[in-house]
Amino acid sequence: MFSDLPILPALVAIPLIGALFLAFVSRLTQADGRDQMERNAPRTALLVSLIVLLLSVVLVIDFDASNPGFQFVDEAPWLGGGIDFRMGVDGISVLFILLTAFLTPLCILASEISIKERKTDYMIAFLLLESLMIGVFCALDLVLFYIFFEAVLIPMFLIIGVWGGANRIYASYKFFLYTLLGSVLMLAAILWLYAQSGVQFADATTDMRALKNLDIPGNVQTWLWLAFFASFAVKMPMWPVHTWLPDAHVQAPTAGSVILAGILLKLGGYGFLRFSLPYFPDASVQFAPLIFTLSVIAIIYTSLVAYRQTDMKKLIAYSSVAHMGFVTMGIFAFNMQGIQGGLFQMISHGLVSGALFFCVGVVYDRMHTRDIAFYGGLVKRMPIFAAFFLLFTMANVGLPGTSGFVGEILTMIGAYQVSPWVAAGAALGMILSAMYALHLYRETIFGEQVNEKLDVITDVTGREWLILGLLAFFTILLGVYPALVTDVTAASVEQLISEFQAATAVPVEAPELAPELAGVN
Amino acid sequence: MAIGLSHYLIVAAILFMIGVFGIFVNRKNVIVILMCVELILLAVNINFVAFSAHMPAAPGVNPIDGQIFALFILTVAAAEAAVGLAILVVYFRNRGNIQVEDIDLMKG
Amino acid sequence: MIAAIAFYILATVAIAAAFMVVASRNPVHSVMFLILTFFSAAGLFILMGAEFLALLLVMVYVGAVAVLFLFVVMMLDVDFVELKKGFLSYAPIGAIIAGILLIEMIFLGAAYFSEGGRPLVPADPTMSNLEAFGAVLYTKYAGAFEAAGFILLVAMIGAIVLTLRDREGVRRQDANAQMARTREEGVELVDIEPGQGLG
Amino acid sequence: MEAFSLMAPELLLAGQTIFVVLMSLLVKGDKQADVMRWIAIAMLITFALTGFVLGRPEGTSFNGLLIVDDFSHYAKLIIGLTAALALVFSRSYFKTEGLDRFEFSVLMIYAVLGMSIMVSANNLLALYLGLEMQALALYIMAAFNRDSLRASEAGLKYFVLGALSSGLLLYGMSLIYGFTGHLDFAGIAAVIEADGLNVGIIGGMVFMMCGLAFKISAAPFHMWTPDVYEGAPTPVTGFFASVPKFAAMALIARLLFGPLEGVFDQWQQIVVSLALVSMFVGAIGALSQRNIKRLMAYSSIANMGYALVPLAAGTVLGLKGMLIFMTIYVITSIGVFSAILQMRIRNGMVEQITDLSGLSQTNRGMALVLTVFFFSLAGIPFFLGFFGKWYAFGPALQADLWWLVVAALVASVIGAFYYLRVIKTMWFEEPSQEFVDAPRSLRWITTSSALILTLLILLPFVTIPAQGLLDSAAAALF
Repeated sequence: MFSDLPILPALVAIPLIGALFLAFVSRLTQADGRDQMERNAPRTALLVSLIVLLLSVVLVIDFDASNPGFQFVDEAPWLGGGIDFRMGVDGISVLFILLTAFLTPLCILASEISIKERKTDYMIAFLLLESLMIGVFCALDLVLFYIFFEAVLIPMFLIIGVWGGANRIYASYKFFLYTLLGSVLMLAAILWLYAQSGVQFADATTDMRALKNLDIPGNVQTWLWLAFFASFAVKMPMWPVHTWLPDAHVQAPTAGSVILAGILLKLGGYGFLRFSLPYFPDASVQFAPLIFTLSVIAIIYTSLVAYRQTDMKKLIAYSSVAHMGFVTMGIFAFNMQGIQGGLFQMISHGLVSGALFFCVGVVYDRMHTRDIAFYGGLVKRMPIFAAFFLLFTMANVGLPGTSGFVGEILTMIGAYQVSPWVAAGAALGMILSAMYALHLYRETIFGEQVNEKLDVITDVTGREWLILGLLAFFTILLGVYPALVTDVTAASVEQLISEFQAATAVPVEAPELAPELAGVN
Repeated sequence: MAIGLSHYLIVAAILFMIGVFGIFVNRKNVIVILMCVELILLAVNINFVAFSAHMPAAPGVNPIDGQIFALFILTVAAAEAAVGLAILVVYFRNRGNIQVEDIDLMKG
Repeated sequence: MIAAIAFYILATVAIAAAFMVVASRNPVHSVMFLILTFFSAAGLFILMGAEFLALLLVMVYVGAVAVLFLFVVMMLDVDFVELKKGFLSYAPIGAIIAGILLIEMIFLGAAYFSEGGRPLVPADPTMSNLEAFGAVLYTKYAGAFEAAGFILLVAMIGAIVLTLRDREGVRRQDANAQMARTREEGVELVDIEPGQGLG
Repeated sequence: MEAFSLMAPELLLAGQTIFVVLMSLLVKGDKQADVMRWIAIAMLITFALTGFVLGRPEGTSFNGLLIVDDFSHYAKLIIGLTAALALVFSRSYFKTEGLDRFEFSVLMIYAVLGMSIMVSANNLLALYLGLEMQALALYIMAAFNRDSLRASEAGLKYFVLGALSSGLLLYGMSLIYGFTGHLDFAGIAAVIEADGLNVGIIGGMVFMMCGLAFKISAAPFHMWTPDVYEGAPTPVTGFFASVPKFAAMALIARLLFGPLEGVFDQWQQIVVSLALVSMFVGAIGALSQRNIKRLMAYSSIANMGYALVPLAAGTVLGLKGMLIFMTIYVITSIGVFSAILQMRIRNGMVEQITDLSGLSQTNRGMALVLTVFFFSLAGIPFFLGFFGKWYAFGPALQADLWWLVVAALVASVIGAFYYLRVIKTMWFEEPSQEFVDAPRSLRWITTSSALILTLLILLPFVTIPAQGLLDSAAAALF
């Protein structure tokens, strides 16, 4: 119905226009109108993000889940030389757009209270961020993808740096430079792909669909895979390049953490699915053991580290690293359950970790500390909050009936088919996650209330109720009816896997290699 | 012991080296640096004239070209000297001396 | 043979003098050695048959550039008392340089007029050096010639911009103003009442 | 008439300078400098567009001394327009500093005339004369504030090292002349192709590259850059950072792809090492800078390193990449310096990075555009600087210089660190003092160059003709 309308460019453009509008209006506003501007900016931003949400709901409804290819494709000339403006979505990307569009209004809603100064600038940065994140998932041109992928750094850098905590400058630098270093290596690989397409095809191109057909020799694949890996692993983040994440999370304002955990971390997993597997299948197979090792280390090690944390946000940040370990593990199992589980885990983690950061934000707004030892016995003062927090903690642990369970169990099934040991390691991680999550919950919610400062703490407000309630609803909905997600992604994932298998099966020519491969399978 | 092209080139090269080293070794006086620049240009002129005088005949080669170039270098060198000395005078007016130590050309 | 000796003398002097330009502690000495270097180089030019350039080098460098240097050295290294006191101290080095110049000129003349002392490969046997210049300088290289003129103009403008100062309150002769004066502004007729005086 | 259309840009400027100098006798008083400046600006714009108005003629002029082709048309377009902008933004500075003299405009035109000769040089003699004409004008411009010790010191330093570099260049030229017998580029190329290489030609090439490396301030010949940038009057620095760099790069390209094409294997090594050293010297040297002009100096050193990367590829695409990179760099430099010129508090100019603190709260517009400039310099997309790097590094990768590209990218991450410091100062720190309002022309230049850096890339009807122009400009040298 809407598929001939330029709905994807509109999704990218609307928040951008909103940001420009705010910037323009605030530029014109005189000093006496500034207060009013500060009051109205969040409402405007909310309105814009709701329009985007509406549009993305239309997109998902109109999306044909049985079609594995790209839909809503828009193409226009841009730079010439094969670098054109191309957008489109398939089953893998469409849900991320919806997730982005869903989380952004919630973040704006939450920030209206917690952000005290320079609200207009904040809203501009947030709308910009939304536009760029949606752009990443829409892009079908490699250059366009890279632009969105890296430009995301700019608003996030400003959000952490301007509105962050005491140590914000260090955190923002670390965030920016880590991810930049990773992505410049990817840029080199993209340049190589572009150059090679000029040799192999009639015309050089950066069309992401066409580049799949590029014939890349094995050793080059290895290098290119590593270059892409450098970028995605940092974004993801995988152990051992995850160290920027706790700093960034702790220093970022609540909504910044939500977006960081909810969407930005997913760019890495999305990149693996979109590029590493289809473009470099041989290298992916070759490196799968490495990924498994890193994933299992991430799951177990960061779970243990999380247990030792005294800062609530840091604890959740480390748990994010562990959960992303499940995602990489699932993706590099190369089978239906693994990849579907990875995708599901990303969506679910977007909701759950986002919700957890909101919860931390709720108490932080009241008490201005995230020290676990400061709290205790909150259940008496904030019963509704305690209930929500319990739900999200359980979802984080992976309790059946919540969305967290589905993703973790699917990835483990996927991994089990490849290597039982890996799955066993991941299962151990699940137990550990129960340990730190329940530790957090017990220390803050239950127990004696020793701190008399907590006497004045109040329960959730209507606004917070709305935010947490919506997130809780979807957490449970996806937990009991996961087909909502898996049906949408199934066709595209199936095609991805069949193409992958076709690509990796053929080149086994040397007979002595066959037994080894058989052993792996 | 006929004197050939290489003899002149060696003289020019030595002058050139003295000029270049003079610029960096000189620690006393900026005006000597300007003189070193003139030495460098003189070395280049000797090169051009020597090549021009010893140019083997070939189609499309006019041996006088090198001397023409040297003529222009002379002209430009004079202009350069004038500008350089003018800047030096301005510097002296502001500073009161022209010690190289105060200028320190190699400071990054 | 004599040409080879002339070459070696000229070359040695040129190099030694160039070295002294850098090495001598007194900038006035440096300028004098610079003159010596240029003069020797001019000698080398003559040995190669580039008479026109040789003469130009002497005229432009020894006549103009070196003197300009000397002028600036004198102007900048101002310690006038010492300058006056030491004025005669430049005499010995001047004399030495003059002596070397004389020796160079003798050998150069001998080489130039001896058999085989003339340029090894003349630029163009049918033309004199000057004619060869003229044949291309105003035809093929006319554009470059004009460009060189502009470079000199830039240098002139630059030197003026940087160093010319309009001093306030200095009385100057203004020929135009003098010529343009009319009788009305130059002469004032005053009726003086008898016994009153002026004013 | 044909011959005249080929000579038109140079004749126009040459005649113009005479005209302005003579006019100065007629127009006196306060208006003098302004009138001359506007005449000069008009003439520079005319100069920039002449080639295009005349339908991009091709051929040689001045008896083969100069060559006119699409490459020279493009270079003159950029040089002329940027120089005109530099004149525009010099106005307010010289007015407030009490230095407003018409000679500045004259010198600027001479510098542009010299650069015009450089970029269309077809003969070593023309190359040398053009280079010297612009260099002399630049020396004087650096010392233009003659009552300032810093400016005259900058001028002196620039002069000495510039003269040294000319000496190196000339020595190289003399060797090339001696071993090929030609001064004109075609003759040199033909001899190299016919007779092959010898040590004299390679030595000459090395000396020439050293001399030219001084002119573009590529490391290790960069020592003059920070001091000269800091000492020279700010609009002059802005001019130095943009136009002469472009002209010298264009000249290098013309030399390397023209007469020295046969020496590719040798000069590639030199270009690669210059690029490598420059990128890292620029990036690391900038880390400790406090003065924004010095920062820009190191930034320009690093950027020259990046610009040399595509040249090392030795392909048409590489040349095009260099042109794109340099064009974007020039736009950014002009923008940054017009922003620096706006940093004025009640009692004078400020140049320290710390003076920018909290700019996002006191002067949002300027903070935004500066953010655009510095992100663009860091090569972060959405800004044009990213595309500069894209087009610059791609061809090098194609030529199997992948390690050079990786090194360049790593250097650009180090570079991002110090650009981020400026952005951090503007956004994350508390406001210090407010700047006084800048003149409209400055704000206009800053804003429009920021808009170009942000928006130009979105518009296919700009990018595609521009690609065509650049393609033909690059192809002209092959």
